[in-house]
Amino acid sequence: MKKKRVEIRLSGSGGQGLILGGVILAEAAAIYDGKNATQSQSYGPEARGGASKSEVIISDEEILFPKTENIDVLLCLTQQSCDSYVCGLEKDRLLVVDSFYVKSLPKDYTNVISIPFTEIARDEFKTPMVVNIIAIGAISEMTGSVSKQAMEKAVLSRVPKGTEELNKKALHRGIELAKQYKK
Amino acid sequence: MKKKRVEIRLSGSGGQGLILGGVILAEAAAIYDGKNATQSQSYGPEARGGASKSEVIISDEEILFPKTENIDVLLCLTQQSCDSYVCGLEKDRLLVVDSFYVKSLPKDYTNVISIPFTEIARDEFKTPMVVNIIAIGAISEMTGSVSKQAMEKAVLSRVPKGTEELNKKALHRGIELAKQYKK
Amino acid sequence: MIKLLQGNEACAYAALAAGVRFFAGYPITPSTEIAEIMSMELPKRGGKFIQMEDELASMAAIIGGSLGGLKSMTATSGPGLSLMQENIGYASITETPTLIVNVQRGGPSTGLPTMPSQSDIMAAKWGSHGDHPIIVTYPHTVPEIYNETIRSVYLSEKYRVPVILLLDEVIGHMREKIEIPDENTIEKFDRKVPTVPNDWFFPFEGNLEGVPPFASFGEGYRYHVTGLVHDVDGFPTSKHSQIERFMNRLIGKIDNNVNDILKWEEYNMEDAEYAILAAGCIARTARDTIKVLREKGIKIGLIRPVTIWPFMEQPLINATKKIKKLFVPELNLGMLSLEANRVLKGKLEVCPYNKINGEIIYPSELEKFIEEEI
Amino acid sequence: MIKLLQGNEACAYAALAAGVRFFAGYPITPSTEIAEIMSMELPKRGGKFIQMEDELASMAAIIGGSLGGLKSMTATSGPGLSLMQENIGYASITETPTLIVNVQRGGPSTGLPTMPSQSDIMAAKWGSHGDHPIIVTYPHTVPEIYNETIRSVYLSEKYRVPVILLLDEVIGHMREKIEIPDENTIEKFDRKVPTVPNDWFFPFEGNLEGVPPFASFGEGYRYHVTGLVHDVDGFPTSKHSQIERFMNRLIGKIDNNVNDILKWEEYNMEDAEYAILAAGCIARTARDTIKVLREKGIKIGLIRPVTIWPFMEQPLINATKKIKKLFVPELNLGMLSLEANRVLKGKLEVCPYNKINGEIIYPSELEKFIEEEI
Amino acid sequence: MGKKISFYEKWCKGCGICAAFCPKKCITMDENTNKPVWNEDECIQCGFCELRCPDFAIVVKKKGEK
Amino acid sequence: MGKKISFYEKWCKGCGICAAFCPKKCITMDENTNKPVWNEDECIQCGFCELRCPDFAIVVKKKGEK
Amino acid sequence: MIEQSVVHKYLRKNKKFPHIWCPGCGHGVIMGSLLRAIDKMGVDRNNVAVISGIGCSSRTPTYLDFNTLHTTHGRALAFATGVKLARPDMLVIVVMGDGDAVGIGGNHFIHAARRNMDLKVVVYNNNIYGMTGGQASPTTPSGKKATTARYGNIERSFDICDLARSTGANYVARATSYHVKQLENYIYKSFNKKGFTVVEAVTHCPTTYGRLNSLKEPVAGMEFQKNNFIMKNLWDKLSDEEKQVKFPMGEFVDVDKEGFVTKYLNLIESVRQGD
Amino acid sequence: MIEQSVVHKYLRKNKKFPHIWCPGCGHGVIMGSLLRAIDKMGVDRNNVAVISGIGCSSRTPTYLDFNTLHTTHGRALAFATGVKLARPDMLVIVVMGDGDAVGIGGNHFIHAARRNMDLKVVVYNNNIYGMTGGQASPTTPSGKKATTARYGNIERSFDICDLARSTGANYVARATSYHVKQLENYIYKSFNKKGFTVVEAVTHCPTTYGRLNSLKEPVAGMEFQKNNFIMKNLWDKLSDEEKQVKFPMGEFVDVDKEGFVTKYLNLIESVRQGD
Ligand SMILES: Cc1ncc(C[n+]2csc(CCOP(=O)(O)OP(=O)(O)O)c2C)c(N)n1
Ligand SMILES: Cc1ncc(C[n+]2csc(CCOP(=O)(O)OP(=O)(O)O)c2C)c(N)n1
Ligand code: SF4
Ligand code: SF4
Ligand code: SF4
Ligand code: SF4
Repeated sequence: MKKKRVEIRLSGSGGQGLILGGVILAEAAAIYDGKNATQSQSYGPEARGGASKSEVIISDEEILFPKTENIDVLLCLTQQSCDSYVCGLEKDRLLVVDSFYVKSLPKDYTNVISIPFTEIARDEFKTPMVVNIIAIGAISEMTGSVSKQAMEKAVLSRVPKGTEELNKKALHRGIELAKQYKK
Repeated sequence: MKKKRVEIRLSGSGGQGLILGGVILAEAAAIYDGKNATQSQSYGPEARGGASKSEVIISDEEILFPKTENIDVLLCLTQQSCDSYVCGLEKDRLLVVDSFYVKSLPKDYTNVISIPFTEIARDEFKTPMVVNIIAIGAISEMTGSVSKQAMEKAVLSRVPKGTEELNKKALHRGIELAKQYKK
Repeated sequence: MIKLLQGNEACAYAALAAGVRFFAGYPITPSTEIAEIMSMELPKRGGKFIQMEDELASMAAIIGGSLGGLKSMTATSGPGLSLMQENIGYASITETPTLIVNVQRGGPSTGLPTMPSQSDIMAAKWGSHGDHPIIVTYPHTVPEIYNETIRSVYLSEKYRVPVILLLDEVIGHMREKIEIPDENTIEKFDRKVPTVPNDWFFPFEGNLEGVPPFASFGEGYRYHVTGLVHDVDGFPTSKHSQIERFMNRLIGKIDNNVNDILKWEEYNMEDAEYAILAAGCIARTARDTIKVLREKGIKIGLIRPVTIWPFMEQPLINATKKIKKLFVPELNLGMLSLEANRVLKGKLEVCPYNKINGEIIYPSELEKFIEEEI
Repeated sequence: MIKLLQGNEACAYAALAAGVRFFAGYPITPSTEIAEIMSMELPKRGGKFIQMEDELASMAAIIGGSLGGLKSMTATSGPGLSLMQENIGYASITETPTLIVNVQRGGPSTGLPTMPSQSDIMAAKWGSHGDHPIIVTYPHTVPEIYNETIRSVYLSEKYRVPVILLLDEVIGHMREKIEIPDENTIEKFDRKVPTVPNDWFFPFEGNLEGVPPFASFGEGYRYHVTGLVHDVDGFPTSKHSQIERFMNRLIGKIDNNVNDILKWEEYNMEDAEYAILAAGCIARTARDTIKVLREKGIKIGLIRPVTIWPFMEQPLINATKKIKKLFVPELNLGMLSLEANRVLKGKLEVCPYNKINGEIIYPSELEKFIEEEI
Repeated sequence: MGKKISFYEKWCKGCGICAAFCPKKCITMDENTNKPVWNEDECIQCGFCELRCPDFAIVVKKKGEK
Repeated sequence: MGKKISFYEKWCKGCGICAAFCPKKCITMDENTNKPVWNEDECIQCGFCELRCPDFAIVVKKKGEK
Repeated sequence: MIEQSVVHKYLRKNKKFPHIWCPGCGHGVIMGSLLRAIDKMGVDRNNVAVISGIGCSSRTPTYLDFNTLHTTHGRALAFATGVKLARPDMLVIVVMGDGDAVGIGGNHFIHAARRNMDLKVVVYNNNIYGMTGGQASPTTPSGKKATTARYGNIERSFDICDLARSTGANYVARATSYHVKQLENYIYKSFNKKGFTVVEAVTHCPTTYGRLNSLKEPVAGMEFQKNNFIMKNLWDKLSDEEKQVKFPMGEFVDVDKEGFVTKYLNLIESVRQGD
Repeated sequence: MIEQSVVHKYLRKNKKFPHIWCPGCGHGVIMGSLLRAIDKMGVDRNNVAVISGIGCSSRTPTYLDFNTLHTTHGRALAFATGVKLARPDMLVIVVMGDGDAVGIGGNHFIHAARRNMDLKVVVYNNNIYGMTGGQASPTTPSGKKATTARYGNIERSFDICDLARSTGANYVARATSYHVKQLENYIYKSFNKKGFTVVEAVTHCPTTYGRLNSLKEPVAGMEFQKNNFIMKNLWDKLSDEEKQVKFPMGEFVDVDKEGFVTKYLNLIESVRQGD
């Protein structure tokens, strides 16, 4: 997947850290890889407690139109977010879901990868806190839009002090997962 | 003085009842003589306690431009009002002043009548309250723009109950004064 | 009955005759007489008057009163109008009939509280944030104030829209002769009420004219009213299609009924080569000026908007087809002239004459201006 | 330093870099981040932050702060803007430099609090009652928000006028790459202060540009500030000649310096046969659209106002001399298009494209619209 | 649900308030679903879980009702 | 004016407050001019007329001052 | 069969649920108490209006099957004044957040109290601006954190009940979302009175106030109420130090001064009789 | 030679006199007391700001040779808050009418008190809207007449001092234009305190309130004050009936809670020291 403009939508529930995930992805691309990137998210009372989304656009060129128009990858960490946000995704584009929370997959999508992010976080890292980092690790690798080094720097600059190693590991675990699940 | 449009400015201090005086003049013309008439007055903090004015336009035709443009008669019951409002009067137009309060007459005016309204009110009527009625009686007669009958009806419909006779007398005294002082 | 009334008095008595039974307001020169009269007269008719703590609250209260079923109004002047803007937008989006009388004085800010000005024309249309429907009317004589007050109440009820009645300080405070019609001869109009039971009722579904029937609170229709964009059922929506449908109806209500809403007058336009576009007190100046100019052989006429918003686009185009130049005298820095320029698209020259020194325009100066420009 | 910042963040940091040391505000979506950052950052720089009880008070407080000598700002959104209008007029008439950031959301009223809209363009200019001077700027990217915030503070101080910085929700809430200049490289500008002793000082006498020098409170010039129309000495006047002189200078300050105040950009206009007029986030849509259309061989360019009020009259006329049609896409029911029509006086056709469903305009739809209209 | 409690699962947001303040501690939150589960035998039908549920997801039958 | 009182006649609006509340009743209002007149002999220079004059038209010399 | 409670009778169930409030937000608890109090009144629901401003709490009317009005931020009482004057027989209930009621809306609050306007106010006090994400409100305690008071709030806070009392309300009471039966009872009592009445319903916002002040779990917010709110008569007996950390609840005012509506209706009577 | 009083030193004499107030209006009396209190302070007049809203009383700054600011109706305290925060060392005096202060401006009043904002407030309370010609104000007593209350005011009135006290002012006192020495003294005392202070200066408006309520002569208004305002300690001892017709004056609050400005300056200190 090598494109000038890559559009990524990360979705899940309020507490899963996907806004930070999006920011890290975008910072990796924009600050550390020297590309252009934007990040935006859903706001408003309707988002409260329910499904939330974070969108990242990465491009070699100047990013003008500021919203996603042709999403390349959609990540869904919960069933509700999958139901709410899948509509923006063309049927042949990449849909990545959490295998634990998303049981009923939307119909007709031809390019779906189901990965046990939640279970890996719980079982291997003993904390649900890293699920976002694992997920963006996987996404960054799948889209090939950001370098590993940039991702690492971005993660380290953003996560709370004392959790650097843990998150670095989580990032690499995500990258690995991407390779493993790549079709 | 027989004109289609007659413009009258009544001026004095706040408490002298000249707004009511103007209203009576205008009502006499508009309601009882079947002409057209407008009345307006000065508003605002600058008027507070100081000079106040009330303007009446009487016309056989529809009154469009709502302000005085060529004043025919100016009445001044105080020196301050005379100083403030004489500027709107052409030098050859009629200036009527109270002989008690207005001692220093503006220069170059060729048509000035000085009448002891205040003294007459005090001496003959034992109340300063009727000074406005005496004055408009005189003015109505001088301009010839309103009929005596109309003035009488208008006065009676506006003055407080119990003072009808007094005010009627005052009106007639004013009309008489006009004849007496006419040049 | 023939009377000599101030413009503000005529407005108050006309509102009463039109059936206004609720007034909430806050005093401000030069509109205060309206509140004062309403405070005296409303209780006599079983209506309610309340002096609120400020203009924000006054506008809010009359929306509440209107939803409660009473024809409702307030009166204010520039600074108060600015304070009402948020809730005027609320009346627009909730489609609550309300009459706001704005007796103009010199702005900006406290400005010239006792002097005439026409500088709220734009604020009346654009003052509240966001696209919103509004009707603005602008009479020029005391008798017309009477009639336009009644028509404004009527338009507001018919289209469920706030109506701003603009007055000029000069006329608000001037006594003029007026023949007051017998209250019984004044056309009665009542809100269109729903004819379906509660369960079937969509409170914000337009009729043919785009206007929903109006159920007052307490009459068995328990619906929801909100300043959020809402769907036909009254509940907030974030669906783009519903938002679009709603906004189109909201604005369309006015746009699609301009013919019914617009009112204007033409004087001496039959053979005119030149025309004046003027409203309110300046239209009076203009008519006196026209008399003089015509005597001098200049064929000039007057176009006078009575409904000032929506603007008389098509009528102005039609009326000026044969006109060489349009003069636009105003007591502001150019508001009607901007509209004229926009609408006429360069088809004829628009000559603004703006006066902002706190005085109204004299016929003599307008005459001079026009003669020089011709 | 390269960063990824939200538009709102860029605005706050730019204000700090421009020397803003006083912020008074009231939270409202989608502007709140600006207040939140200022509350954190101002004390670090010895500046003052206060959350006021409402937007009326916020606007009032920053005028006070500015008179006290601090560069001052507030941030709000539609409903708050409506509430500030009275005091915005006060800042205009007292010539008090103030920056009002208005992050637009869908109106009218509470409207669509979290959705993009450009429907406050008119309210920004005309919202406050009475004729009043105002400057409105409208950036379209995060880096430009940074620069325009600084320029807005500068304009406001230079011309002693309130400046409204309009933002789009989309950009206010979007993170984008920005290279933040070293604070030391940012041009320092300070108020022009009087150079005469107190006795000789006429606080409201303009310099060559029509702007009076500014003495902050407490610096020895004990003058009077009022929202009434006043003479050069600062005291209220009701003399027509003084009123006229004052109003002419007040408005002239802006009118006579448009060349300094105006800013706009043209893209691909060199050979263009068609043009798009668009501001803010929609200018971004337009540029993407232009790319595609140009690939298809359609010669089309973009004219983008950065200073939106005063409107770029002459530049628009110049830029469109060879243009066949002007497309005006906006997230409102037509505001820039009204201006374009007015200014261009029928010289070319103006095609508005208005979207009011809470979504921004997609390049694909704009492309389709333009292709159909050509 | 059982005889004493009606539970609108769809409305429940899993806040845990019902469980925390049940005087008989007869409500537990299911780890997987994050929804309350009642031990109805212990329940004295005091009604507090209904009154304090912010989401109107609980109806406690009145004592004696079936 | 005399030794005890300075009076700015131009600022006086003739309200009569000075006269009404003078503890020594040594001020009277002139019928014709409607302005106060002092009987300075009676005046004890208490200063109240100055303090209560709404128009700053009176200055009472301090006792002992000349 | 799934049972319904009295509360469910009044909900716009099919359209609007689950509501938008966050998991564990106390606003739902207050709304329940409010509905039970209305139910006890036994009034025709066509004759009940529920009016709010803007905020999370102000979403209440959306969910309720009465005449409902969601107005502008801070102005609910002014709108309600109009409704009440137009419909003097209607039970007009006004629900507001703390920011809505005594922040931006403070002037309407004190004037409605002064006029003794016949409105039944329930203030959902979560000590913060919830809807906009946690800025300080006029009831945020000194020292507590908010997104516009990251260094700790340096302002003092209003005591809503005291403000209502000192400006003239006929009935003033406070309870919490934990003390749900008292809350219902006070609301019910206020509905039975004429004139201006205020019930302050102390509640918790786990999402904003909680997150910033170590009360992130909904349960923690209610625990706090349970442990720190005590009945007024007991609170009065506390030492001054204890009074700093505990909060009184109960009924603070219960008088029967004539309200504006009664007086106005009398005025109409007397004017019409021509005296 | 014509003598000058201390008051004349501070007047913009050549430009602005005689002032616009009506003959006998009490506003001038209060302005005199205010100036004597400022004079006693012995401060540099460049370091004094006098700020007002809109109304007859609010014309005060026009006449005074300080930094003067005549703002919008009701908002003086909000403007003054900005000035004070920009110039913490300045003596910032705010003069307002009753309508300005607690009518349209009520919210700013209670919030400035709550924040204990370091502003020195003098309210010229003439119980009416003077400037606009005599409409009822929130301090017009029940039963009294106004041009919007021709049948007698049915609303209750605010006690400005009590409102200031209950919302947190550091100093609160009341005197009248008759009791001119006390007035000056209270104003002076308030200037020496930090935090929010309020002096209610009861005055009379012969032109509007007086005309409508049989106190048309200026002297009558002052007579009323003389006969009906008595010191608080004496008033407290009156019977309930007497309390209905007499009014207390004196000092109601005199405490020293830390004000907003001090707290904010401390905050800056501590943030800059990085703790
Ligand atoms: C005029 C205006 N200013 C600001 C806002 C933004 N706003 C919406 S809700 C709110 C505060 C809500 O706080 P509160 O009233 O305490 O209710 P809560 O959300 O905490 O229940 C604010 C500031 C607005 N809608 N309108
Ligand atoms: C927003 C706004 N509303 C109304 C007015 C009109 N207005 C000017 S002064 C005033 C009331 C003045 O009364 P008060 O504050 O008691 O002072 P006083 O004139 O009695 O000294 C009013 C209502 C205004 N200037 N601005
Ligand atoms: S209190 Fe209600 S919402 Fe919370 S867990 Fe229990 S049933 Fe669910
Ligand atoms: S009704 Fe009472 S005892 Fe039974 S589960 Fe609910 S809270 Fe527990
Ligand atoms: S933000 Fe707070 S007040 Fe708003 S719904 Fe969530 S928990 Fe409740
Ligand atoms: S109207 Fe009243 S308050 Fe105003 S100046 Fe005259 S007497 Fe004083």
